[in-house]
Amino acid sequence: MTTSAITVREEKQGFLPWLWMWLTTVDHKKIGILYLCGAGLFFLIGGIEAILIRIQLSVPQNDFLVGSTYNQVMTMHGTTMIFLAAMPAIFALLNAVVPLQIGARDVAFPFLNALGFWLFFLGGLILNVSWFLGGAPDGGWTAYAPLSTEFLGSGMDFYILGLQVAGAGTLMGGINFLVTIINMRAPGMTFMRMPLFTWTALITSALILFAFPALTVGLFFELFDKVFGANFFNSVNGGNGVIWEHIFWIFGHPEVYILILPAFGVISEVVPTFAKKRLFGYTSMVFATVLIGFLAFMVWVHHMFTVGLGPMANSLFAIATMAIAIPTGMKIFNWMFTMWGGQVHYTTANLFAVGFIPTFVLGGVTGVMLAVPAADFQYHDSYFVVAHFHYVIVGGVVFGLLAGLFYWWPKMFGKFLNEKLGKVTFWFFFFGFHVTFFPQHFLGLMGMPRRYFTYLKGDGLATGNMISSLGAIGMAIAIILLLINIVMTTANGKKAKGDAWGFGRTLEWSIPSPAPEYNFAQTPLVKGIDPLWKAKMEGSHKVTPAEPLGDIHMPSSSILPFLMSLALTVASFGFIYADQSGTALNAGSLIFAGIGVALLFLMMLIHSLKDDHGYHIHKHEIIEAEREAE
Amino acid sequence: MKKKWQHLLRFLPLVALMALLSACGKEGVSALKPMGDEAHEEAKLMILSIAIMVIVVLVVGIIFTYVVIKFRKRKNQEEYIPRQVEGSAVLEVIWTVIPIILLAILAVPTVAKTFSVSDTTSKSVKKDALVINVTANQFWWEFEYPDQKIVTGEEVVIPKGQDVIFKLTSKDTTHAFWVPALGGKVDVNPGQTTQLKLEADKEGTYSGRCAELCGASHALMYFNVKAVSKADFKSWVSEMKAGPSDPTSVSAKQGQELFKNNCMSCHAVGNKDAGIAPNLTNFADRQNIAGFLDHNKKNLEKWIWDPQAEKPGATMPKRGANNNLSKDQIQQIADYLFTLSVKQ
Amino acid sequence: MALNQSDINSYLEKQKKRQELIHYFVSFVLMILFTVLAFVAVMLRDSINDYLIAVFIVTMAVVQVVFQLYYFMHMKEQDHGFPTLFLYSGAAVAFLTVISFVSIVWIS
Amino acid sequence: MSQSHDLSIEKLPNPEKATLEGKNKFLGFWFFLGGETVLFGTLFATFLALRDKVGNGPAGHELFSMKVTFLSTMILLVSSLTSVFAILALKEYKLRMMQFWFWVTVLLGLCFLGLEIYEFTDYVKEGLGYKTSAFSSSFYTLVGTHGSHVFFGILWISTLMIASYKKGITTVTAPKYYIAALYWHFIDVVWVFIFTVVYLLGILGG
Repeated sequence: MTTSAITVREEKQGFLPWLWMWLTTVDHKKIGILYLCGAGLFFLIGGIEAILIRIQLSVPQNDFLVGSTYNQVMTMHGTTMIFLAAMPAIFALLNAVVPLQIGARDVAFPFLNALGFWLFFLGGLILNVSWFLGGAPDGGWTAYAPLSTEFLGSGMDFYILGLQVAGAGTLMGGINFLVTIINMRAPGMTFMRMPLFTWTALITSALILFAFPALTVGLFFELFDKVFGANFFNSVNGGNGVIWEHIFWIFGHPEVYILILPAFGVISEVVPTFAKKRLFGYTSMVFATVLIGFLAFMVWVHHMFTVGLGPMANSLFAIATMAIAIPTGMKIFNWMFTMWGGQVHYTTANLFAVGFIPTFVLGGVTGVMLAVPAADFQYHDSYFVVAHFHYVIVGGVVFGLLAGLFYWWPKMFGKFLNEKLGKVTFWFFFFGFHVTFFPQHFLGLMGMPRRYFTYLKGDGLATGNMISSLGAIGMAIAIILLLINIVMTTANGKKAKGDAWGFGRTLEWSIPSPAPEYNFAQTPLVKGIDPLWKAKMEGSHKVTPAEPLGDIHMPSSSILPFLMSLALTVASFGFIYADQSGTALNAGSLIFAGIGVALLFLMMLIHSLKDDHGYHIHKHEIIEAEREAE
Repeated sequence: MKKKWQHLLRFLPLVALMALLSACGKEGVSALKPMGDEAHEEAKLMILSIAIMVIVVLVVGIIFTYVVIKFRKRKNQEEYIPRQVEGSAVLEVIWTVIPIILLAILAVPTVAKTFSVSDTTSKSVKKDALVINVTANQFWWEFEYPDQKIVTGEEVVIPKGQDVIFKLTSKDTTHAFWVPALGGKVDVNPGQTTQLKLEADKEGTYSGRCAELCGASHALMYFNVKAVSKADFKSWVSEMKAGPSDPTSVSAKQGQELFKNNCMSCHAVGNKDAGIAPNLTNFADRQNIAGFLDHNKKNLEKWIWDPQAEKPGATMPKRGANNNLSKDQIQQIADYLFTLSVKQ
Repeated sequence: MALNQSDINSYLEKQKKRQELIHYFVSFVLMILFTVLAFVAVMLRDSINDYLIAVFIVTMAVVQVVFQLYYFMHMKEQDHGFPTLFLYSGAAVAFLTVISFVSIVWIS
Repeated sequence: MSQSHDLSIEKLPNPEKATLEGKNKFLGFWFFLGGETVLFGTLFATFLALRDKVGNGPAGHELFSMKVTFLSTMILLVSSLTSVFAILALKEYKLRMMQFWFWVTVLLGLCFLGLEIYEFTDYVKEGLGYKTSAFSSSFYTLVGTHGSHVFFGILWISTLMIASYKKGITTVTAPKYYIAALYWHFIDVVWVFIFTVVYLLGILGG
C-alpha cells in the first residue's frame, strides 16, 4: 500500500482553492475550526432570538411578538442553542483538543469526522431556512406530541428533518471519538493517565451513542405521524403522546449531560493549569464522571413528574435523580481543593472556570429541588425551571465552553485572544447572566409558566421580568466584546508559543501552536499523569518520544462528506414538502426525497469502491516544519 | 397554642425564609402565598429543600471565597511551584458522605409527600369531596359537575374548605392544569384522565392557567377558581340549574335573538354540554372574558368583533368569517350576555 | 527442526479450526432447536398457561441471541471487552425503555 | 486476480484486525451496533406499548401465520451460518470460498425480503393498512425497519462482493467483509426478538 501513496502538499492561493480546502478537509483541527464557526454562527442567531424574547417579556401584555410568532422564536432559541450552538461547540473543542491530548496523529475516522460536521451544518441550515419557507417550528424544543404532529404547521417538519440530519452527524462524531480515545492513545497513555477532558469526551461520546438513537426513532415516529398518517401519538386512533415524552426524555436527559460533561472536563483542565497544581482527586473525578454518565439514563422521568405516572414511578426517579448530586458535589469540592494551596492565575479562561463553580452550584441545588416530585408539581414548566436550566446550561456549559475557548484558542489559531478585553467580557457576562436568570426563579414561584408570550398586568410579574430583560443586555454586550476581541486579535494578535500559557501540563502544549497537520512529529511516550508538566519538572522541555522521526501517513481530503450531506438535505426537503401539500400525500415531493436518498447511496458506493491511499509527509518536511515553529 | 409556638421557634430560620419568600408575588396567583392544603404541603417541602440547599450554597460559598482570595497569585511569586497534591481520601469521603446524609433527609419527606399529595383515592380524601370533570380545549377550559349536572366554562366555583377532585382530560392536545395558590399542576392528556385534588382555605378568586405549551395562545389560557362558602355554593348550584332569567331590556332581547341565530351552534346557555365553546349560563357573574380580559362590555364587543386579535388561534370565528353582524348588533349581543347571571 | 516446529504449528492450527467448526455447527443446531421449541410451545397454547409459554419463548430468544453473539459474532474471543461492554450497555438502555413503556405509558 | 502485489506480503492471521484502520473499523462498528440496540429497543418498546390498540382493524393473532414466520426465521438463521462460513474463508484468504458463501447469504436475504413483502401485501389485503391503528403503525414500523436493514445489508454485501473480484482479500478489504458479516448477524439477532415478541407473543395474544 505504501508504495502507491502519493505526495500532494502544494497549497494554492485564491478564494476558490481556499473554499475547496475547507469543503474537503478531513483534518480534525480544521474540522474543529469549522465546528467552531458553525457553532458561533448559530450561537449568534440563538442569541438574537433570546434578545427578542426578552424584549417581548420586558413589560406585561406587550405585543412585540405574540402567539405563534413568539412560539417560533422561543422554539428556535432552544433548539438552536442546544443542538446547533452548544453541541457543535463541544465538538469543536473535542476535535481541537482530544487527539492532541492523547498523543494521536488523527482521529479514528477522518472521513466520518468531516461527514459529521457537514451533516450538523446542513441540518442547522434546514432548521433555519424554515423562517423563510412558511414559518419556523413552534412546538418548543421538546416538540411534544400530539401538539407538534397534529396541531401545528409545517414548521415542525423542518424541526424533525433538521434534527434528524444534524443528529446523524452527532452520532458519527460520538462513535469517532469513542474509537479514537480507546484505540489511538500514545504508548503509555493508560486510561488512568488520560487528561480529564479526554475522559469526559469519552463518556459524552458514549452517552451520544446510546441517547441519539432514541431521538432518531422518536423523530421518525413524528415524521410518520405527520407525513404518512401513522398513529403513534394520535389518541383518536389509539396512539399516545406520553410515548413521545418518554422517548424524548430518554434522549433528552442524557443530552444535558452530553452538554455538561465536556464543560466539567474543561474546568478540570483550566483550574489545575492556572493553579499550577495537579487536579485534586483525579481518581474520584474519573469515577464521578463515569457515575454521572451511568445515572444519566435512569432519571428521565423527572422531566415528567406532572404527567400523572403515579407516585411509585415518581418516587423511584426522584431518588435516582437526587443521587446524581453526589458525584457532582465531589467534582465541585475537588475543583476547589485543586486551588487550595495552589497559585491561582486569573486569566480570562480561569475567570470563566472559577466563575463556573458558584454559578453551577446554584444550578445544581435547584436541580435537587426539582427532583422532589410534590414540590416539582409547583415548579414544573414554570420560570423556576427556565432559571434552573439556564443556570446549568449557560452558567455551566457556556461558562465552561468560554473557558475552554480562551484556554485553547492559542493552540487552535496560534494567537492569543486579548486578555484585558477578555476580562471585561467575563464580568459583563457573569453579572449579566445572574441579573437575567436569578429573578426568574422567583417569577416561576410567583406563578409565571414557561413558554408564555406574555403575562397579565395585575399578576405582579412585571418587576422581575424587567430586571431579567435588563440583565440580558449585559450578556449581549459581553458577546459583542468577544466578537470584537476575535476580529481584533485575528488581525493583530500576540503569537503563542507551543506551551502558550507557560504552565501547560498535558500533551497538547508539548507541540507548536497551532498544531502542525501531523500533530506530533514523533509520537510521545507517556509516563504518568500530566506528561508535559512531569517533563518540565525533570528539567526537559520535551516529552520523550516513543518512535524515531520518520515519514507520516495522512488521509486525503475528500468532497464526498459535503456531497453526501447535501444529498441528505435534498431528501429532507422532499419529506418536508410531502407534508406541506395538505392532506393528500405529495408524490412529487416523495420522489424528490427518493432521489436524495439514491444520491446518498451512490456517494456511499463511490466511497466504498474508491480506496483512499492517502499521502505521506516526508521526514525532511517534518524537520523543516518543526524548525520553523520553534 | 403554646405547643405550636415552640414548634415554630425550633424552625425559626425556616419561618424566616418562608416569610422572606412569601413577600413575593400577588395573592391568589403566587405559589409562595399558599392558600390551600396541597399548596401548604408543597410549600413546606419547598422550604425544606431550599433550606438544605442554602446550607450547601453557604458551605461551598465560604470555601470558594476563601480559596479564591487566599491562593491568588501575588506579585513576585513567578517561580513558586505549589506542592502537587494527589488528593485526600479523608476529605473525599467527607464530601461524599455528607451530601448522602443531606439527600436522605430530603428523600424521606419527598417520598412520603409524593404519595400523599397526588393521592386522590384513599382515606386522605374527605368523604364529601366534590368531583369536577375538566375538559381542556385550545384555549379554554370547560368544567362539568357530574353529580350536580351543571356545566360551566372559564370559571369554576368551588366550596371553600372542601376537597375538590378534578378529573381532567383534553379534547385536543396536551395541556396542564395549574392553580399556583392552591397547589401543584397536573398534565391534561388527550385520551386519558388525570386527577388532581385541591382545597381552598378561604373565599376568594384564585387564578389558574395552562402550564404545558398547547399552541399559539398557550399564554392566554387562564381560568379562575372562585371559592365560596359551602352555603353559597349550594345556592349557586341550584341557581345554575334554574338558569338565568330572561332579559328585560329591548336591546338585550334583540341580542338574545341574535345570539340564538349566530352563536348557539357552538355556545350554550343552560345545563347543556356545549362541547365546542364555553357554556355561558353565568357569563355575567364571571370575572374575566375569555379567561383573561377585564370583564366589561367594551372588551366583550371587541372580543366578538375579532377574537383572534385578543387570543391568537382562538377557534371562535371573527366577524365576517361566517356572520356579518353590525356594530350595533354586537352591542345587543353584549347587552344580552351581560344579563346572563344566576345571582338573584 | 524449524520445519518440524511449523508442521506442529500448522497441525495445531488445523485442530483449532476443526474445533471451531464444530462449535459453529453445534451452536447452529442448538439455535434451530431453540427456535423449534419456541414454535412448538406456542402451538401448545391451548393446553399450557399463556404466561408460562410467554416466559419460555422469551427465554429461548435470549439464549439463542447469546449463542449468536458469543459464537457467531465472536464475543467470546479475546479483545472483545469494549464490544461486550457497549453492547450490554445498549441492551440495558433498551431494556429500561421496554420496561417503562410496558408499565408507565398508560394513565388510567 | 489483480491482487498480485499483495501476494508477496505475508498473509497475516486475522486480516480484519491486522491494521489500526481495521481495528478502528471493528471497534467503531461494534459501537454502532450498541447504538442500534437502543434504536431497536425503542421500536420494540413502542410496539409493546401500542400492541393492543388495534382500533377497528385486525389484531396480530388474526393475521400472523406460524408457517411463514417459521420459514422466515429458518432462512435468516441459515444465512447467519453461511456468513460465518464466509468469515472462516476470509481468515484463510480463500477468496472464491468467501464469495460463494456471501453470495448464498445475499440470496437467502433476498428470499427473506420477498417473503416479508408477500406477507405485508397479504396483511394490507386483510385490512391492516399503515394508518389503520396504533398497532398497525408500530408493527409496520418495527418490522419494516428490520426489513430495511436486511435490504441495506443485501446492497452492502453485494457491493463488497462485486468489488472483491478486483480487490481480493487484503488487510484493507478484510475489515469491510468482517463488519458486513457482523451487521448480518446483528440483523438476525433483532429478528429473533421480532419473531418472539411480535409474532409468537402476538399469536399467543397475551
